[in-house]
Amino acid sequence: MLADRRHFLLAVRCFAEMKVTTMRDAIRELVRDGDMVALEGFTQLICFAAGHEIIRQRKKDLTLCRLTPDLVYDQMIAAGVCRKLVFSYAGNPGVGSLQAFRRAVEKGEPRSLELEEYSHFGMVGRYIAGAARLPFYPVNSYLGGDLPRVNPRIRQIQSPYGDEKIYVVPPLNPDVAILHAQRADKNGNTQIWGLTGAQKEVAFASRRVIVVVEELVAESVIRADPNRTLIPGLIVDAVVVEPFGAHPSYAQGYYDRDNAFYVEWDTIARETAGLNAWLDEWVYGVNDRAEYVAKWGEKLNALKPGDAFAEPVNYGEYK
Amino acid sequence: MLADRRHFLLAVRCFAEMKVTTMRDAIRELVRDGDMVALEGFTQLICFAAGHEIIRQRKKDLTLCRLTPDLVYDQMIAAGVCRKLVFSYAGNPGVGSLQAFRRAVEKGEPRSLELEEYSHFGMVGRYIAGAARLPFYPVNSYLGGDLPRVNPRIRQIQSPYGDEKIYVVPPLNPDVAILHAQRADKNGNTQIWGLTGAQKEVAFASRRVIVVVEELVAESVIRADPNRTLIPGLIVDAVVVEPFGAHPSYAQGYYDRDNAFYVEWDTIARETAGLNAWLDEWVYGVNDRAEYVAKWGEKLNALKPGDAFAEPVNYGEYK
Amino acid sequence: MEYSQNELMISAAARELRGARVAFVGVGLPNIVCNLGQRLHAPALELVYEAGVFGARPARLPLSIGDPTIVTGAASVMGMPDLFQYYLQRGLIDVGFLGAAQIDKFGNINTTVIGAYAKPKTRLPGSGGAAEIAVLCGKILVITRLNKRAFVPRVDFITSPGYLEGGAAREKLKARGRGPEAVITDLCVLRFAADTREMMVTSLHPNVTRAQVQANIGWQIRFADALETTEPPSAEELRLIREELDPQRLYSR
Amino acid sequence: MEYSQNELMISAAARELRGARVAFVGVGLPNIVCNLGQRLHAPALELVYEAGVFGARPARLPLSIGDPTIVTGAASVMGMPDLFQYYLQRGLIDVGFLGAAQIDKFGNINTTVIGAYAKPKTRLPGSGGAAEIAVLCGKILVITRLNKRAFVPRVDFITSPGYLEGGAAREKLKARGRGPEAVITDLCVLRFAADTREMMVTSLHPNVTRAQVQANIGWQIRFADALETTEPPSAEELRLIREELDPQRLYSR
Repeated sequence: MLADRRHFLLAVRCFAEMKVTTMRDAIRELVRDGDMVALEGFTQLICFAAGHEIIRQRKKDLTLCRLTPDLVYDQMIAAGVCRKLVFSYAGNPGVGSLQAFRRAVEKGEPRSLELEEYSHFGMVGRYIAGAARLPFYPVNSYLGGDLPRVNPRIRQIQSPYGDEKIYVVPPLNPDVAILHAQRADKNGNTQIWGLTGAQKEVAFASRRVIVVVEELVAESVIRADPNRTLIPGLIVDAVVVEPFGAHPSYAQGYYDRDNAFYVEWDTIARETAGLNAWLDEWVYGVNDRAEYVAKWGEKLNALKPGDAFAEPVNYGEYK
Repeated sequence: MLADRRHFLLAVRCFAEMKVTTMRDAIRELVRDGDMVALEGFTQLICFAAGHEIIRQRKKDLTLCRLTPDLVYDQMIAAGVCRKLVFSYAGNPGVGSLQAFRRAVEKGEPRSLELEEYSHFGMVGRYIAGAARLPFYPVNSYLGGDLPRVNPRIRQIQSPYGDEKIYVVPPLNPDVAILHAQRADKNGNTQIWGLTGAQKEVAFASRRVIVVVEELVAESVIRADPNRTLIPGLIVDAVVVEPFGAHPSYAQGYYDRDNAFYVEWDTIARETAGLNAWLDEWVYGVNDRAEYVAKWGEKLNALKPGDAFAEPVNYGEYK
Repeated sequence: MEYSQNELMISAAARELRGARVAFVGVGLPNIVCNLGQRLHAPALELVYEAGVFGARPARLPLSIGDPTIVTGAASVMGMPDLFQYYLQRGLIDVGFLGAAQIDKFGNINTTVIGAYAKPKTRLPGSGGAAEIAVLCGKILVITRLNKRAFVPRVDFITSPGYLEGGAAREKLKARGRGPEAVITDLCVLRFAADTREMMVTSLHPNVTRAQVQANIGWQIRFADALETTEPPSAEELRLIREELDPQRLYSR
Repeated sequence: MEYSQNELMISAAARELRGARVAFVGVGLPNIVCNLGQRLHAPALELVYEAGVFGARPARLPLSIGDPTIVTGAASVMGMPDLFQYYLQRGLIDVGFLGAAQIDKFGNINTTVIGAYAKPKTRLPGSGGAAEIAVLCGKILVITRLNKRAFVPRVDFITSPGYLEGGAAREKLKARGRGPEAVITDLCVLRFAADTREMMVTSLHPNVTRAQVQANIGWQIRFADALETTEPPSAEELRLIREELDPQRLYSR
């Protein structure tokens, strides 16, 4: 009878581990109207695929957080899914301003946008506090600047070990984190290399986690290098496989940044009409990421780099 | 003339980078009487080679810090080099008590030992604060326990975001950190895998850093996998090559823990005479680590594990 | 079927894991308890080793808290800051295990000193992670042998708080963890009264008498009204322990 | 030898790195400045890229702040928490570079808004890491073109503090960093008076007049008594910039 029970329980366990799903289902089930959502990624691994699906599903009143809201948030703001932005740098990196973001802030188009603004270090501190469930996080920044004046959540406290004062920021705990990565196994154990930004902290800070990967790999691949696992399956709710899902940003070792598109976006986004036409063609006009990738065609393959493999390390077999 | 100057300056640069040295020179030049020294390493990569050299050079009045002072600190305490211990768990892991530590605390033999005691999390917080140059670090621990009563440096502060109170610990900034690792290049860029403990935090927290490695590798090996570099050469003062330098603890992928010795130590250390005889034979009686290793002979090679290589990842060639 | 006291303790403790999602594992008995619990009572149980390992697949029974065998083949290996902050302090861990040199009638645990702190009769290893495990894990299981030196009316030093002076004392701490749930010994299982939080025997192991238990506890112990007899290890439990989890019989003999 | 204004700015800025040990590098001009400085004036200079890279060996000129080419072949790559805490906040960085949409006579910098914060005329990207770079790097170099819209008497918003209201105002902050050291423009180099901390021209670029400079600054600018003429880029500097550091002439034309 115990053996029977064991089989039943193993079946339960397998079912609980069925995390691999489609982007459509992941966004439908895990992103709710009014949620605070973080599509993080510092320069690389920015999940445009998820941003576009959120737009297609016409989610409402999202609070978006991110150190560097770049093109994907500009697109989401233009599409009207975003009510509020928690951020530290809203620019088109290497190019200039984000046009849709500016229109929303300066003119309230297509809707007004509430801002909660920090510096990069402040945002990083918020994520660490969120991940570690600390009531605040101390950062030696903000001295002499105007940010604490316009953001009352940036506060100063006294050290109990002398007369030093230090600024603190409160924890940030998004409802959903959507994190792009190079590879994961079916349980959501996720490996990232290259710039890791604040991906780990955001994952642990959030209530729900969607991991989007270039490749779904066998458990044995992940387990052959456990020090590289940045996000454990323990906190992952869904795994979505979406090659080129970070385009036009990049995925180290998989493809390069599409700099031409970053430059082009400045022109596309300068007028509402042009931006809407772009959304119609590249977001609303495709069913999913696979169609988007197919529509780009050979241009994406041209972004693939040559090989530069890491030297493998030996973990040793201990039995 | 500028070209001449350039050659001169390049020469200066090369000279500045000559960090590779012997254990004898590293300890002589970088560890001073009265220093606070951290030989860290959680279970693996505990630098017994450095501990023994410190004993041989008869350093005085050291404050030793470490989460888990195990056999190497027991030996250093017995040899009389240690005045004070900053720690969180002073046991022989999996075996029981540390006998020399107990004699020092309970009977003041061979000298009295000042204690400054935390929990693991408290020590980790102290290292993080030390590395980040924060005036304190918050840890949700110590509630209801007696440690804050006997250690007044563990204090409680109020969150500025509500009525939550949280304990904090002060930064810990050792004069010298001595960290064992699997491999480094000549500039001190150091890679560690397996349990990484608080090695990174201790390195950044300390004023001087000695890295002791199983293997000195070409720069290209390190640079082929930069995400694995835990300690940058930027903060490393000396690199010492010392195969089996962590025995009887272990180095993931290089050798196993010598469990038999951990058990045997309990007997060796139980009486002062036996312990001193052991020090005479295995520390004072050898000139350096190479002699120690040769003296163990084939027994050490038997600790080598089978191979279990990581899957290499592709960083991509971007040019 | 014959079984050892350790086997009984292991199987009784494993049953306490029913429904648990994540356990914080040390070496020795808790390691075997967790693996047995995962196979029989909590199929979704994930194991986090306090040395910094999630999803270990040890090829041998780990001998030390950071045995290299728990690293090779694991799902994720991390440094201590991540382990303590993002796993333990974040509240991911449902169940933690603690040992005890002394434990008192309100479940407070001492692993620091016997005697006065400044001038101890016996200096013990200290907290390690126990101070934070006691306040941050959802619940605590204590596995220890019953004897009068360990089960004292009041511990000399509170390394890991249980219910302090009893009653609502612990609630006032606003700790994330609920505190000790059960103390599994070689003679009986003890739990804590819902109101007073005083330790009481809720289950006697087969063939153990009340007098035997009382003789090994340093205060007048209470016995639950509905005192049970501990279910002995089943054939399946014994098979798993002996053949799969501890074939060398290092911890379960 | 002919040279562009950018080449002059690059070579002048690179000389400011003399003796520096560690620089915090962004993309564009600062990247070229640091590489030139490392080759000519500060051989021991180590570069930390704010995206999280130490010891980069870019195979091409990085086009974005986190270009993958700065990762491949680097000595160490880390997450943002480590970068901000263990490098920047720890005080490892001697020199940081900042750009400026507005900069005022005391070196305060605005990259947040033109107009009122709540109702801006122009919304700029914001701080990024500039707020902490300004207080944590040993010294700050500003590289920007001189024009009246940028050089204003008082910035609309202090994103990155310079010397605040001047005099000893900054010292009272007890910031780790000493503040802005030099402002390198296309027409001149400006520094800050030791007492008042007011910006003044200390060096005019070749063939630039005082009137040209004043015409591009929104307040009555002071000129140093010992006003120098900026040394033009040498043949070696130009060769390095053109052949090795920016062969595609993306930033130095």
